[in-house]
Amino acid sequence: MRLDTVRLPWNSIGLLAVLLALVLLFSVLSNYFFSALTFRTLLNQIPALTVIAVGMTYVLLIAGIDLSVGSVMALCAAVAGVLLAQFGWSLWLAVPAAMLTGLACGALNGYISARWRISSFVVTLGMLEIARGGAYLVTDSQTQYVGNAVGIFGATLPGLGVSISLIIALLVVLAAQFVLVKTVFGRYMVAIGTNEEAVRLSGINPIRYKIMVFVLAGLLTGLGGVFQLGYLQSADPNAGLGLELSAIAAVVIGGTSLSGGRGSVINSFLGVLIIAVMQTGLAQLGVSEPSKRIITGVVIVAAVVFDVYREKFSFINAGKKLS
Amino acid sequence: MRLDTVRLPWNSIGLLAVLLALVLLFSVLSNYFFSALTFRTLLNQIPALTVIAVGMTYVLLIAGIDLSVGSVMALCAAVAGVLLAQFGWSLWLAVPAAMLTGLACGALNGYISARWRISSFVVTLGMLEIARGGAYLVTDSQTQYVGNAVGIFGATLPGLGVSISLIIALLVVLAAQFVLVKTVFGRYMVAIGTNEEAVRLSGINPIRYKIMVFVLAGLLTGLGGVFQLGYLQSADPNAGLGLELSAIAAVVIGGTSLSGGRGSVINSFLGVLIIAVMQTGLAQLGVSEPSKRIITGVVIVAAVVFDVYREKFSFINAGKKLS
Amino acid sequence: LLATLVACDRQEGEITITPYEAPEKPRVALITKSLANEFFISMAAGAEAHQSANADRYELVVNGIKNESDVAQQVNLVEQMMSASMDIIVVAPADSKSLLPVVKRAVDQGITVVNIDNKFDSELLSQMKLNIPFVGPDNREGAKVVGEYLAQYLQRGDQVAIVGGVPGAFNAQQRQAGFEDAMQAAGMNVVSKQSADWEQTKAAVVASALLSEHPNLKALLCANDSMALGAVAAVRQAGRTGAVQVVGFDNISAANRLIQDGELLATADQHGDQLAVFGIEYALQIFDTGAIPADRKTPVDLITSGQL
Amino acid sequence: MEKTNPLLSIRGLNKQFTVAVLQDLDLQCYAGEVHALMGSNGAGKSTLCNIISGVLTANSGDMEFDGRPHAPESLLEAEAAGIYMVMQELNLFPTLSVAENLFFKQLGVVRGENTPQKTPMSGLLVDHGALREQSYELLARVGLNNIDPAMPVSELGLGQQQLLEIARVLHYPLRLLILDEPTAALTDPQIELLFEQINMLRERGCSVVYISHRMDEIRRVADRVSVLRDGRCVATQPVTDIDVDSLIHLMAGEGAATERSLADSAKRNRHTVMRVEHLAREGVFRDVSFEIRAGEILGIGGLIGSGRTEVMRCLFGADKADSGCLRFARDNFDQRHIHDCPQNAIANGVGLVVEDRKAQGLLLRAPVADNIVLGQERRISSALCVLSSAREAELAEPYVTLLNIKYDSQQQAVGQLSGGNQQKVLIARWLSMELPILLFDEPTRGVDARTKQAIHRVLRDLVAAGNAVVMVSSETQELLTLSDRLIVMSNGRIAAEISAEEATQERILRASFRYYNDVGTSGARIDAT
Ligand SMILES: Nc1ncnc2c1ncn2[C@@H]1O[C@H](COP(=O)(O)OP(=O)(O)OP(=O)(O)O)[C@@H](O)[C@H]1O
Ligand SMILES: Nc1ncnc2c1ncn2[C@@H]1O[C@H](COP(=O)(O)OP(=O)(O)OP(=O)(O)O)[C@@H](O)[C@H]1O
Ligand SMILES: [Mg+2]
Ligand SMILES: [Mg+2]
Repeated sequence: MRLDTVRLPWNSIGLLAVLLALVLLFSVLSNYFFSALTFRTLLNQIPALTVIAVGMTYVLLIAGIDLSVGSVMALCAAVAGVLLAQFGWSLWLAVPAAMLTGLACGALNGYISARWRISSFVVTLGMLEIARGGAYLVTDSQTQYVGNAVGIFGATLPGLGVSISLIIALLVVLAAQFVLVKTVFGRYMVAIGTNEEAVRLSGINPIRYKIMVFVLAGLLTGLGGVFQLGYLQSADPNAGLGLELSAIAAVVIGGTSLSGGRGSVINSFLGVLIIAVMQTGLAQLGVSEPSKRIITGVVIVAAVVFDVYREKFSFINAGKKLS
Repeated sequence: MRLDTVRLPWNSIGLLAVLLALVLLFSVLSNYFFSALTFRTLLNQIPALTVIAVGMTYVLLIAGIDLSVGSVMALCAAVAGVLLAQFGWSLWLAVPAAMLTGLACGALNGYISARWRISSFVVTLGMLEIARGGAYLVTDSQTQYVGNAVGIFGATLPGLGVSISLIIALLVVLAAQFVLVKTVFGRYMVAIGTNEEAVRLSGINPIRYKIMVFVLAGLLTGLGGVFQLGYLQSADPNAGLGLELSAIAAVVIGGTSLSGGRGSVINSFLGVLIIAVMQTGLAQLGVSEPSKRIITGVVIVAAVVFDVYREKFSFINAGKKLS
Repeated sequence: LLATLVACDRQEGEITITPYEAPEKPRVALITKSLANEFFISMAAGAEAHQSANADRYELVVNGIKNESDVAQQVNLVEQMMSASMDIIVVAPADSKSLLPVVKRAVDQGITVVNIDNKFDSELLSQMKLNIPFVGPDNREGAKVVGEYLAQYLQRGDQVAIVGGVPGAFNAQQRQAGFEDAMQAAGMNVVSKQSADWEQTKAAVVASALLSEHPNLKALLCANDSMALGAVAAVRQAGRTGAVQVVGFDNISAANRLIQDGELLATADQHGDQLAVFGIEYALQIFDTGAIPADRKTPVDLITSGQL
Repeated sequence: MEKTNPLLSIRGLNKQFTVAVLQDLDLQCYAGEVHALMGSNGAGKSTLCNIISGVLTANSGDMEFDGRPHAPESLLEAEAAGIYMVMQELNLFPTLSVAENLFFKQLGVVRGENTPQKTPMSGLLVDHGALREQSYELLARVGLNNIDPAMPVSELGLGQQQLLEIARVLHYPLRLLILDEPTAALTDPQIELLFEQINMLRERGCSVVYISHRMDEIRRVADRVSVLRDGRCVATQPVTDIDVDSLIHLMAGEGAATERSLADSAKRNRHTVMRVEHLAREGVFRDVSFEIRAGEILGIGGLIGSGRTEVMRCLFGADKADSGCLRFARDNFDQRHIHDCPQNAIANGVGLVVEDRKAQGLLLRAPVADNIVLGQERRISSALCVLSSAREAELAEPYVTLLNIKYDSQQQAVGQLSGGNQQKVLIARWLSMELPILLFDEPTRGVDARTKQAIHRVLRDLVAAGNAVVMVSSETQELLTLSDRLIVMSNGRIAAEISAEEATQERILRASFRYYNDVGTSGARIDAT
């Protein structure tokens, strides 16, 4: 199945190159990095960030932004955590509840920003504060320990050694990429991102789709919260501080344009991998905190510069013609 | 002097209304809020945020964004702090050094984003990490206590009871607004934010001006760092976490468009005041942390909604025709 | 992607031998909280000093998390240290509950784990049938000591306020509780308890507000020194230096200076450097003998202008 | 056709923006007729069409379509009745493929033969294969056979995008088709194609409302023409019994001369001021050499995508040429110049009025004056770079009056002006720079007859004053009337240089096709004309 229908400067070679380069580098520098074990642990850490990055990709595609993912994730995890730990709900009630919470936050973000035409930056900035407050409220600022109740998400599959969460996350990535390039909804997102007015003029109501995108993003954030809960077996109301920046970083490294209309879910996933590999590698090397920060910063910029320059020609062109 | 060159939804009445509403509210709710003391302390807290918001306004005007302000401010304060506390430099050498540091960071942000055409979001996201790392390096991750060496910035003027920093900050605001609406540079910033290609094709080099804007922003961030140092008499390498969001929030509340080409420094200042009043008010009421977060979030959104709807007509128009 | 995994499995044969053949020296991983925090810096420094002094006995890798509350990242660190097949993990958990599951996994994998600085939730430990020795101070006790010292400078019924750390953070709650114990015991009137997220600037804002809201406030108790610095600045701005006492916690160098200048009344020192060293010594002991020693409380010293 | 009851009839239509734009306007359009709308810029043509097709709603007045009252709230409503419009501005999605743009409204509906019509997902899934297949036929109808439906629209030239816009509506069950200046971006062969399509529609009894500023087209394709002036319909007549002069009178109100060949006989000495030598840009044009002379208008003709715009951009330094160079008289041609940015070009006295005013020319949110002085702020500011409103006015006013630019208020954003007035603002900017060499890329695109004459006169005055003017135009008539010398580009190369005397429509077209290997199909079409 050919996933890219339109030749655009976001085919994945450049990113894969960067990723491999990093893996090689760390394999050379640390004798313990290049092992199945390392990759498994690495992969089991990313499900939450992955699904959230998927949602973020959609949001950026319609030229929006979502700063609230971090605290919304914390809130959703908190809700599930409290329901499990204190009200003794079963997993199959608590998880939907958490995802509904995410959905609600997303719906609010979408409704206010799309319907009232308020910049999503502001709306989600507000939600960032509100959801954090909510997380404190529901948990009464106490970390909620749920233990094995959510174990199944963290549980690793025999043979593969990767968690169920990861499998789900990967399925989400594929599904999302499919939706993006092969469904009407996906194409509308791209259209809205580049020329919302024209969409309106073709008798399609962009507002409805924009709200749907934010709802979807909220839902995925909720799912991320559940994964987080499964991974940590406890819900910390302070979780996900600054997650919005990591998520956006991953997506933008993946070549999705912040001005909308251009992006790919697969590449966002590669972006997530790049960030995860870097974190793990630096940790295994025991690099000092300052150097960690500096290296991280440099890699983020370098990755994008590299990607852009590999595509320079078509990039500039696009720039010229689309402006 | 005609400050608005174009009728746009950012004249200041709406913001003033919101500000007054908040002041009234808190004055009613707390018996000590409406006092000279409160306002003085409040005003002495904002110089850093104010000058940084000014820089941010310029950056948003040219359709850029600067996420690095928080850590760059920390870095600049740290540099000054170390030079004063450990190398015993005089204030008049340490302060320029700090501001040069800010300038350098800004120059790097501007050069890479403008010259290499990398989204400033990515570049400054990288700088956010790098500068933080730098701050840890120079301070060896230790809060630097400088004591009265920088007292003069914090020192309050007899009679007025407001600090020198505040006076400087206010002058910066006025100067910046003047530059924006009355000078060639300001005109170019708006033009670049509106249609960079058109600017280029009328024989102006937008890149030069974009770099200048980031340099200016960096310089102001450095100044903010100095103010911070003067106020706290110590430099914490962890200072300014999440400052970028508060700064952007203030500017956006002030009605500056995130897509560039529209904005006002004065209103950004009003945005800063709104945020400061809210923080102080809530703290004085001793509101619980969760409620604080929630109220803050609601007010951010509400302020913008209110401002937009006061101007609904001209807003929609702008939206419809100019999109 | 699964392909890569399978590939790894195939390679597993040749590649992952290295970690599994036991290295001659035990490899120790020290996992702290934010290595941007002076307290944990000195902890790491102490550990490294000790290692270089005993280079023949063990290897050391130190890792910290980005910000105090990033539990997830700390869990990642533990896992990464497991996959880097460490023999010993000495951890200062960012949360007393959230880290237990992964720690259990580490223990099951045969890694020796020692808990420092911030004690794991004891009932959870027993529930998990884990026996992990704890080396560290009692934050609550330390805060209590500071509070009691402050009380000597106040009259019964004086108004005091507490500036707390990130809500939900274990040591934040412990220290706040300690302060409250002391203040109640001395019959002080705690007019407000607010969080300032461990941050200097936020503390300054909160403190200023408290000062103008409570004109006859007598003292500010801050859950760490960064916030104490902010509070001191606020007091200075309000021109109430001397009239309002400020106490902190951690004894970072800057706070030390303030105590000398008399702007800060007292703080507490938990000897971070020794903390890690004790932890490592303990761990090596267990690693060699297999015997699990009892918990060990490290001293929390009151720091006042007196001692300096 | 029998003129019984009209398909569309409009009575007493009123539309108010900041000012009254349409004032009790009456109009009848019969089934199977091509009804031309003419009127100067800002007369209200686009507004009228927007109301008929449901983009805007009138303040008062009533419309009847096919006997039933017609007051569409939205485009969809109008389209349900069979009314479709191709707008004056492009409404494409740059990052979507050509095929997706063509079938944007039926993305989910278009299915291939093999794919089952009724699946639970039908209407939700996009069948890219089917889209692709069905695109070819539509593209062929507007002569875009050679482009790949999977290519993103952003890579098409402006003209090609315009054709795409037209192709989009052709496959609907049309009853009334509104074309708002469809030919503005088209060259003659494409226009021929368009007319074929229009005639086919007419045969099918579908009527067409056709907005254009070009008399010759109207004559050839329209049955009747209505003239709008200041929002009123001042006349409706069969094209056969109306002549250019009276049309212009109707549009203008007061008298205005018709346009006769302006190529001035007085041959003053035309010395070369600039020489283009072997200029080339990878994949767009190559080995382009010619001379630009003071005191003459050099016209450049060719088909869409022949590379004219790209050449202009390189002369001006908007893009950098890969090889070749420019030489100037000022240093008697011994320096090799290469413009790698517009500043250099301007320093060498070369200016460019761009082809795409909205995307590359104007600050749509800024008022007229700001747009005119853009690039010369230094001239209107004091030593400290402080702007002076007085000096700004001083610099802008003369050109506002010269081109009589129509706007409602000092502060009105240029984005709210009518297409033609926007073009004038852009030209005013470059006139005010007073450069010896001016390049115009489609200077009269979307400009009404009177304004067109005004602009032509401006170009004439420029050369009369000893400046050099280069004009890219896709309108052969314009090239013929205006140029002193003609260059024709074909497929990125110069195909011919023709003097004003021996220039004919025929020769220009032949030259335009010289370097296209697929002359076969389209070539035949040309011989037909
Ligand atoms: N949204 C709007 N707000 C304010 N004025 C408008 C708006 N749209 C159009 N106008 C004004 O209405 C008048 C008619 O515009 P319209 O586009 O219909 O003219 P036109 O006949 O199409 O001109 P052209 O031939 O240049 O396209 C112009 O003066 C224009 O300034
Ligand atoms: N940014 C771009 N990307 C890809 N192809 C382009 C781009 N710009 C122009 N072209 C192609 O280069 C060729 C020359 O385009 P150009 O616009 O110069 O033609 P033109 O003669 O000016 O015709 P037009 O009337 O469309 O301006 C065309 O085939 C066009 O499609
Ligand atoms: Mg029009
Ligand atoms: Mg062209």
